Amino acid sequence: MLTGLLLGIGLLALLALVAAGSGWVPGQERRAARAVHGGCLVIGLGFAGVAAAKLGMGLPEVPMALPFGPPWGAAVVALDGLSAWFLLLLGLSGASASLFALGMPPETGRVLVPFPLMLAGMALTLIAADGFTLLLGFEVMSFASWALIAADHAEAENRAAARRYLMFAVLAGACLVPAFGLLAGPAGSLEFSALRASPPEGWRAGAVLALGLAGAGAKAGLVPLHAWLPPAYRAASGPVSALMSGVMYKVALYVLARLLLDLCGPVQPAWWGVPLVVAGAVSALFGALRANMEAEIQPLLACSTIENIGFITLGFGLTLAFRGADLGPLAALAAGASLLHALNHGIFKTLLFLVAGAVRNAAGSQRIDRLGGLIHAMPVTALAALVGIGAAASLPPLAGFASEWLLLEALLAGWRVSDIVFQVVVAAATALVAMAAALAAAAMVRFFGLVFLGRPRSPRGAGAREAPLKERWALLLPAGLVVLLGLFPGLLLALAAPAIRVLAGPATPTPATPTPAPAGLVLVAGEGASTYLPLAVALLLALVLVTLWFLVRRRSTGATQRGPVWNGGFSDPPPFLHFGDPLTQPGAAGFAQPLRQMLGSALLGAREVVMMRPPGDPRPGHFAAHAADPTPGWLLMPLARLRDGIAARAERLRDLTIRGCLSLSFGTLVVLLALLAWLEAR
Amino acid sequence: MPFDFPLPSFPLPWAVVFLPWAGALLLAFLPRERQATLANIGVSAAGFLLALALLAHPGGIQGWTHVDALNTPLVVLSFLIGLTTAVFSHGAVGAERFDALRLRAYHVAFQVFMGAQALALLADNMGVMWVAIEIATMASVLMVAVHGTPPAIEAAWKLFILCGVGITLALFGTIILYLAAQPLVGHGDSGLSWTVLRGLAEQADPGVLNLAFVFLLVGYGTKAGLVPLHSWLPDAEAEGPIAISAVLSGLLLNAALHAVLRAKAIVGAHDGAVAPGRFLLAFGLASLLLAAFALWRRRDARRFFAWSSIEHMGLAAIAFGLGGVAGNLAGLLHMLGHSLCKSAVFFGLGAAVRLRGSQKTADIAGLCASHPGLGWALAIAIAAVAGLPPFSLFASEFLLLTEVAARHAWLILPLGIGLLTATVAKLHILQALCLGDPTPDAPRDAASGGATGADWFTRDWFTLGPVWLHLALALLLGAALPGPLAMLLGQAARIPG
Amino acid sequence: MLTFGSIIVQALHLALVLAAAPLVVGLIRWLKARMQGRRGASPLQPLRDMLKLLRKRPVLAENASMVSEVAPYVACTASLVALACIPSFSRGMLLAPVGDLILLVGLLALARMALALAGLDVGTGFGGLGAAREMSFAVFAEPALLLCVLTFAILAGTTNLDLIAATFRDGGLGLRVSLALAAVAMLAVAVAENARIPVDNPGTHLEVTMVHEAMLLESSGRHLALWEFQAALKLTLWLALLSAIFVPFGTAPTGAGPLAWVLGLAAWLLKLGALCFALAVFESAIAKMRVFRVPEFLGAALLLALLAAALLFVSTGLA
Amino acid sequence: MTFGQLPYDVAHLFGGGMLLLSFMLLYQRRVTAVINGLAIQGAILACAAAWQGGMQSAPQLYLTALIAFAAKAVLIPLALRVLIRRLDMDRTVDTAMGVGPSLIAGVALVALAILVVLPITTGARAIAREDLALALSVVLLGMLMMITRRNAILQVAGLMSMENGLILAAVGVAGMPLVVELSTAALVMVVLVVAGVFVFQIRERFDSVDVSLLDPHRGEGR
Repeated sequence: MLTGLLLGIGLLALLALVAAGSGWVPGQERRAARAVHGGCLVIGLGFAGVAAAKLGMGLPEVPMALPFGPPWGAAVVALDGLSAWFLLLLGLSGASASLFALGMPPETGRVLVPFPLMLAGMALTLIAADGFTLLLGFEVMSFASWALIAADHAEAENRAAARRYLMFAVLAGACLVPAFGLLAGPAGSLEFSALRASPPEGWRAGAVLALGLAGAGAKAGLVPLHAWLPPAYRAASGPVSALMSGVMYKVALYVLARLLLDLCGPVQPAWWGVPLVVAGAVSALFGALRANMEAEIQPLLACSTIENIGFITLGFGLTLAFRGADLGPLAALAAGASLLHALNHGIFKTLLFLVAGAVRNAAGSQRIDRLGGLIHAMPVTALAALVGIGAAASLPPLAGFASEWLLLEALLAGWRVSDIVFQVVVAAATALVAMAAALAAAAMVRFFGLVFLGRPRSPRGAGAREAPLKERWALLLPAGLVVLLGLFPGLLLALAAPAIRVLAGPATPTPATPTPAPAGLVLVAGEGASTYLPLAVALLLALVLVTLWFLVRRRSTGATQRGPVWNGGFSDPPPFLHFGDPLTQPGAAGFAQPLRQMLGSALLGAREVVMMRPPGDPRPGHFAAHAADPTPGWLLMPLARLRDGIAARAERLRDLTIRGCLSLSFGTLVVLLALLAWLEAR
Repeated sequence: MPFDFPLPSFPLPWAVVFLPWAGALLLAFLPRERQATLANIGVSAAGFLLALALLAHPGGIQGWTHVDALNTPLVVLSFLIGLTTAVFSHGAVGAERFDALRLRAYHVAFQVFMGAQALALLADNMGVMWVAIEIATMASVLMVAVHGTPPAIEAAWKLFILCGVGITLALFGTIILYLAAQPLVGHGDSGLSWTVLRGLAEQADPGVLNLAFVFLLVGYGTKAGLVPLHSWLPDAEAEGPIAISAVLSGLLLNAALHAVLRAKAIVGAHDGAVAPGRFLLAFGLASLLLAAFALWRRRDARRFFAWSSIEHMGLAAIAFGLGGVAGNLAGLLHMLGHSLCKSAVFFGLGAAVRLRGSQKTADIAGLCASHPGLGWALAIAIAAVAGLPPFSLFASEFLLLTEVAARHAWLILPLGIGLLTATVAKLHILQALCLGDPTPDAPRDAASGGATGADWFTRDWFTLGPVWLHLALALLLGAALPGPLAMLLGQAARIPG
Repeated sequence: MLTFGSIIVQALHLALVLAAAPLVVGLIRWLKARMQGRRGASPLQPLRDMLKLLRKRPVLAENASMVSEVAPYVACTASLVALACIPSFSRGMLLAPVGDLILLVGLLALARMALALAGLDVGTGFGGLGAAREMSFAVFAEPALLLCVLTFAILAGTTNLDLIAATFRDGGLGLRVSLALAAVAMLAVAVAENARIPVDNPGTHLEVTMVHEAMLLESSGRHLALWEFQAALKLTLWLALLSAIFVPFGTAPTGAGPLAWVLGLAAWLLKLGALCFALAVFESAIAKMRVFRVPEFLGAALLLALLAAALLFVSTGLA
Repeated sequence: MTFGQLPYDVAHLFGGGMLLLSFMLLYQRRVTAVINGLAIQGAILACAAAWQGGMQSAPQLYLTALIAFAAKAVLIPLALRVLIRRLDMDRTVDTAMGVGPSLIAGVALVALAILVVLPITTGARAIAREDLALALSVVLLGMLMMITRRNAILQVAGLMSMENGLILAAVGVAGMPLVVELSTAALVMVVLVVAGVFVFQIRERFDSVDVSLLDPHRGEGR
């Protein structure tokens, strides 16, 4: 099985080579694109199949040493429950994205080469069983995705985004590598089995926590290390951003979970959960709020990703805390919530980014203020989008709700950790999570309502056509998955049981333990008292809906009639305005206005500038809304200034005459001699 | 070793040294450019083959030389880079506009340098090693100054004076080293033999050893470009033919650091002496931090990568300063990887500088758009130098960081800051050089002998071939080293202690 | 679980709330009118309105999509399902295991999103404005509600409504400050969710008060009837929820007989009537606030709910 | 090997003489005087080497002495004189550090050299230790001279003085192998430096006041 996975990774690398080779032969782009994306599709499905087989059949986990690796030892790979769970997500999301890309006009080599490499890097990270292989895959993934972001590098904005992106990726590496070093200790072996055998203690453990959180957080986009994330999405194409958002952050979170929950051993204290809970809650709030301010659809979705990453991190934090407080079932509940949400979010965010890609391809823009009314031109895409936003807004009975239900149940049980600080933190986190969920719903309404509903806002947008057949299939595949995942979360949790055991400890029941009869159809929390029956809810909703429709239509038989918009009695727009009066439609900034005033000005430094002309002045007035993320201001800019200051000072050393350089050498020699004399005199 | 060398008494190390020198003699009499460059390739290839034979050498002392696991890979790599540099230079030398005399001087100096480099690595006798490094220095001065322009002479003069002083100090250290051994071995050559000294160090006077180490460190450290002894390096690598930059940063620095390492091994063998690792650690950290910040102020692409050499030497010094098998392995791997990747960058950069007619960063933008083959090759090479996977610098930096974290956790902070600052600076330059809107190519006049657009394309592979070869080797080194070679490196890591 | 009694109770409950919903709206209107010195329309008037609207031919805007036609059904369904899970006169209904407070929040969100999307469908200024405000208010209402749920979950150990009601009825919790605080918070949320004064004014269609009604400007005929019905369902839902949690007295326990049901029914009607009266008094007594004061109003509720949970940590010695 | 008191004293005397000359070099204000001093130092070095050759009965040291005398006492000083005439250099020394401070620094360096060498009593022979201290002092003073003078010729002189100290140490250590080879190699370098000054006419590259001349040569402004 591992051999198969490795073969898949090798094939992906080969595909990248093929794509690179096709760059030399002009006119082969179409075939190369088909080969690459087709290959990725097949391999992605293969990954998902292997992972599902591993999870479902409980195949044994045998680490395998590879015949190659770093010069100091062999690379080791293994597939345990946690790896398999994330591999499942990788396979499903990768297959969807590849399928979508097959339908798109062929990409250039700049995209074709790194695309399979990114998949390979992620797969390698997931199946790695030693520190080096893990980080090798991790950084390959980062570098490949940088190439994808930088593919369209003619625009300075994209270049800046790519640079910042890579910077944070490097930061992540620079934090994670010492974390593994600290974990290994003087013994030096980086194999996971060896690391597990000697969990860190004291300040080492604290340092591992800090470094791991910073490292994985920088890659996963946890606040305040998220500054790179939204701009990176402005550049990437639909399938690429789907893959990045759907899977890449999950891989970062996988590293977080692997490092802190698995490799650090089960004996860490309960307070370890606090930093994760705080970071998760704050990220959720910030991400969701920013999603309401963004003016373009892909950054909007990216911000929503920050929010969901926050949820998952929060779940991991709760797992740590519950485990530290010896509350095994609750730890399993929180771990299950996180894992399920990771999968759910991976799928529905893939779907939404593919929708965004389809919209971009069809309407030629991703600015909300140039789109609108697409539901008429693109009904299938709109339907898929509706499913996606429903899941993203965590509406029952779709996928997002099940995992959020578990997460909230875990949060509501947080008071069982008998520490008043933790209790208050969890209570506050509950409020923040609820707020973030509501904000996400608002953002999703904004996304769907402004892009698909209403009237077109630009001629290009009005000329949009439905996505081609393959793209539509690629949208319907994850959309169907979202529905299925929402209906059968219990089955999924049963499937995730091996992964939950990795996180929550070996002897914990899963939250889907079938206490009431139909196994796997019920989510259970809080010692069996709280239940969520998604299938029952769905059936109930369907039943009521059909009945209601039937009753109402029997009573009211009249066919609907079409008429001009009433619009509160406002007069019709003049005929030269083909799309109606654009000012009477809510715009991207306008829809965000209440939230901007309520929360944005406090948290994001949002402000509005309204410039009204004095009476009689025929020139148009102006309105502009700004929302700036404060973190670059108080995190990146001071650091950059500090760096430049030090660099300027260091420059003085360079600007020396030969005599000055000689003096340096001489001074060094004299200092060393004096040091020697002092050392020996002691 | 897979098989015994057929003639154990055959002085293979000396053959490796003298072949390039004989080649230098030959090249001194070849006036025509094409002949000379081809002959240069031939000599380098022969040298490389001989060096490969070292892999099959049983090892051990042979007169003033010795072959062990530590110097064998360095020698082989040196000759490999020598060969690729010769290949690159075949495509590039036309653009340097040499007259006949300079062409000969250039080739002679190159081969003399190669021989001296080999001798510096293979020498067992510390005195011989010193002589070899001195010869290499003088050859490199000639190579840097070969253009005779004021900046070149300025740089060469700086190199000469600073390294001259450094080398003088190193000789003083060598003499003191003998002073330590003299009471134990009596008269004779063996008093300067590294192997003997290493064995006897435990009984020697620690005070003398300390003194010797300080002088050797400052002396050879100057050549290795460790801060604050580095001042000659950026200018020397930024002037002269660009092939020389590849050689200087790829080979000369390694030889010098190797010498420091040998000195450290001797002193470290004595428990009563000062811990030499601490000194290396301090120098390494200073190099890393200063270079990391200095990188942000560079506007000249070659100087940028020269500073990056300082940074990488600093990293290797930190690794060797940590010591232990893992630390030494990290350092060795870093040296090897840095040589491969940095020379690849200089090859690519050389082509770019030739095309754009300037080595200012601002004049070399957008290579990926104007020359995709070159642009992406250079981009990947820079990424490799920045320590991104899957190339070997990633592996060595990984090992170094984990080692530091495991053994001297407080070092993570300065090391992490330096590494991060430097890497981000390199990513900046990567994007500045390779991405974005291309700047126009320099106009070419037919008389210059420079390549026209089409001409450049035919010579393309003299640039891209070496670049890709180096990258492929760096990839192998980092992620899939064949077993015997990995064993060799493992043995090598045990040598410095 | 699946007993005959539970099915009967469920069916009765469903019929009861379906009937009660329009009446509750009418009753409040009538009470308010009386308090303001008017005679007021009959409490049955909303029901008559709805039936009349149902018969009318709906007019859709030219660029309206399927969303306008489907959304009212979805919203109504979600509200109805939610209401079906809230115990009224008796506990132990068929849907009691489904009746989870978090699910309730989710169903409310579903209805809210359907409403907001319907408001945005035609692309008019009013619809967008209303949708934006509706979604924004929820940003404060939902956390407050969930913190109240946290208080209940701590006290009852579950988020299942039926079990919470049982615990509060039988558990002998007595009067608790936390519960009082949570009650206030929940009342505030209820006011906001139902677009009542002071958050919104259900009685007018003026632009200045536009939140809920603004989204319905383009709907007509059966769609409007459904929206009106949905609003009524939601109001009833909140009143039922408040009475089920905070005044669970008189409710028939699980598996009780018809006599207990009758008692429970009487008690429930009484509670509902009292709540309607209280709401009418409240709405008559105060003025509508500015839109951007609403976050402060709901923020206060949020803080109260947080305080309730924190007090609970301290007072019950859970720490 | 047995050394009497006298041979030790003589060897010590030579070393002391070289140190004294180093101080004199540091003290001189005129270029020609510096070159003269350098020539004398070279001559003393040759004597020391010859004396050690006799003492250690090592004939190769005579060769060293011969080379040192020919090159350092005669040829290089002559060449430097020619150079000064050719380049028409300022005859007074342009010091970067006053003579007084540089003398004080020199004394401090000698003290440092002694301090560093002091702990080496154990095991090492006294003669070697004394010689080492003297040689170290000469080397350090030579380097001090390099950094306190702005004139290229004088810096070359400093380098030579350093190298003299080096050879002093080399000949002082009994039985040093490769003495001839090493000293010759070091000499070659010095000769090449002098040749460099000749060929490239490097007049004041070390520390020119003329910034406009230097800046373009450094390749990269600030």
